[in-house]
Amino acid sequence: MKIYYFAWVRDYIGYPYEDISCPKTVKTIEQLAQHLKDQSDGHRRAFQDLSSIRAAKNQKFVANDSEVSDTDEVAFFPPVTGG
Amino acid sequence: MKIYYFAWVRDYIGYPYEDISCPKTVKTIEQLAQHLKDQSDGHRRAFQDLSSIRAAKNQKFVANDSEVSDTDEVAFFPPVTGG
Amino acid sequence: MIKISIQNEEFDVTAEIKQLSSKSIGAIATFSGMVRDGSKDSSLISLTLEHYPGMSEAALEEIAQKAKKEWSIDSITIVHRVGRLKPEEMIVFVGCASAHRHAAFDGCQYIMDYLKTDAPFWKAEETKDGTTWVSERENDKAAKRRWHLEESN
Amino acid sequence: MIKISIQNEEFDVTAEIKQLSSKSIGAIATFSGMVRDGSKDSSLISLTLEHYPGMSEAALEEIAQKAKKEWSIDSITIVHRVGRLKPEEMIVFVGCASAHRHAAFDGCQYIMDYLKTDAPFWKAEETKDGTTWVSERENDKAAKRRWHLEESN
Repeated sequence: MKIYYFAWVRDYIGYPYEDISCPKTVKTIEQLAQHLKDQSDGHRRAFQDLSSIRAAKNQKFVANDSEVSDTDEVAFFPPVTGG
Repeated sequence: MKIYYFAWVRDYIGYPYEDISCPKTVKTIEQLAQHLKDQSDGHRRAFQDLSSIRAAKNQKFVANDSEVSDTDEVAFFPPVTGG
Repeated sequence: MIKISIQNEEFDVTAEIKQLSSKSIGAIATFSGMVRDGSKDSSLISLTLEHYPGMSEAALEEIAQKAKKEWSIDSITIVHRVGRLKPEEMIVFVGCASAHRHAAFDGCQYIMDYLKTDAPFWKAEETKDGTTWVSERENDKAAKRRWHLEESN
Repeated sequence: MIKISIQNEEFDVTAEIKQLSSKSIGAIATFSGMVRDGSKDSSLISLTLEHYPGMSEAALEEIAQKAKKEWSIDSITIVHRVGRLKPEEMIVFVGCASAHRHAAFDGCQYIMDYLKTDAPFWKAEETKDGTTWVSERENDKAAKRRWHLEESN
């Protein structure tokens, strides 16, 4: 699964992109975040408070309970602050 | 009294400005318009329907019953259509 | 800062926006009104804008002052062109600069609504059939009244 | 016509407005958002804008399409800059062209309100004390909700 990070989520994790294979127990965005949280100290800090993180699946904003599969492009980032 | 005309009011009257001495019976904008109406055929056409004319006294919009005196600058024109 | 200009010449919108800008400005809302050919047969040749010199500048200044008082606006520019203009040429430009965008938008709209009813300008349309003075629009009177309603709420 | 551009380069607002113009256009409303130093001690050095390439273009396109559907708008231009910008530089430009001014104003405001909450851009502020990511503003969420209310009326 292709995963992108932006803004401070990327700063904590240390890189903007990773391609991972998820265990079959990971079926939603929230489960994916919980799984990623254990990958490193950086991931732990990035995913510490899930309420402060937003997610996109295949470049559309999605809710935490949205289903994900290995062919999806997923992104995690803070609430947007453009304009 | 200095009197200015704009847009089709001026077109009917034929000139943009006149300086006139009013009879003492002319005390309001409406009385002034009625007085001017008799000056020429052009004036008559211009002041035919007073409801379609607006007035300014000393460069401020005023109502028909506003008082006027010989030292005022008065203007008659159609409703504005700028912008 | 309030800048009012009534002129025949074209002007540069980018330069006007730059002038409105400063360190405390986060938002600039602008409005540009163009000569539009609203006829069915595209027969508009030109639009001639006439004004009441002296009163027109004072009227625009007063409208801008009211907008500054009503919202948190730093700078306002109003440019109104007069004389003979061709289709697609700019007639009027209003720019409002503020720290925040809603004040800039509201101020700009307020100025346009009042300008349409309270500033002494008149338009004459030239087509192949001759020149006729444009009539006042009921819509414009209604647009201005809307602000009165909000004030009394 | 809808034009979306995400770029680091500066651009010419006058040229953008000219592009929006055509014979059927009477009104162009624009919004320009600038880098504003909101700090008390004028300590902002730069703002860095990051985006999610691909998704950001699609998000702006979708917002513009919705605005065109909601109001009678002929043309929309959205330019959003990314990368490192200095105080007073332009971050975002939105232009809406319509036959009439209220559609142009409403469309422009709607696009800005949705852009603030639905387009994947992030700002980081650089001061002498370091660089920090800007937090989301509750105001912006409220500004967007306002349109939902109007839709359900």
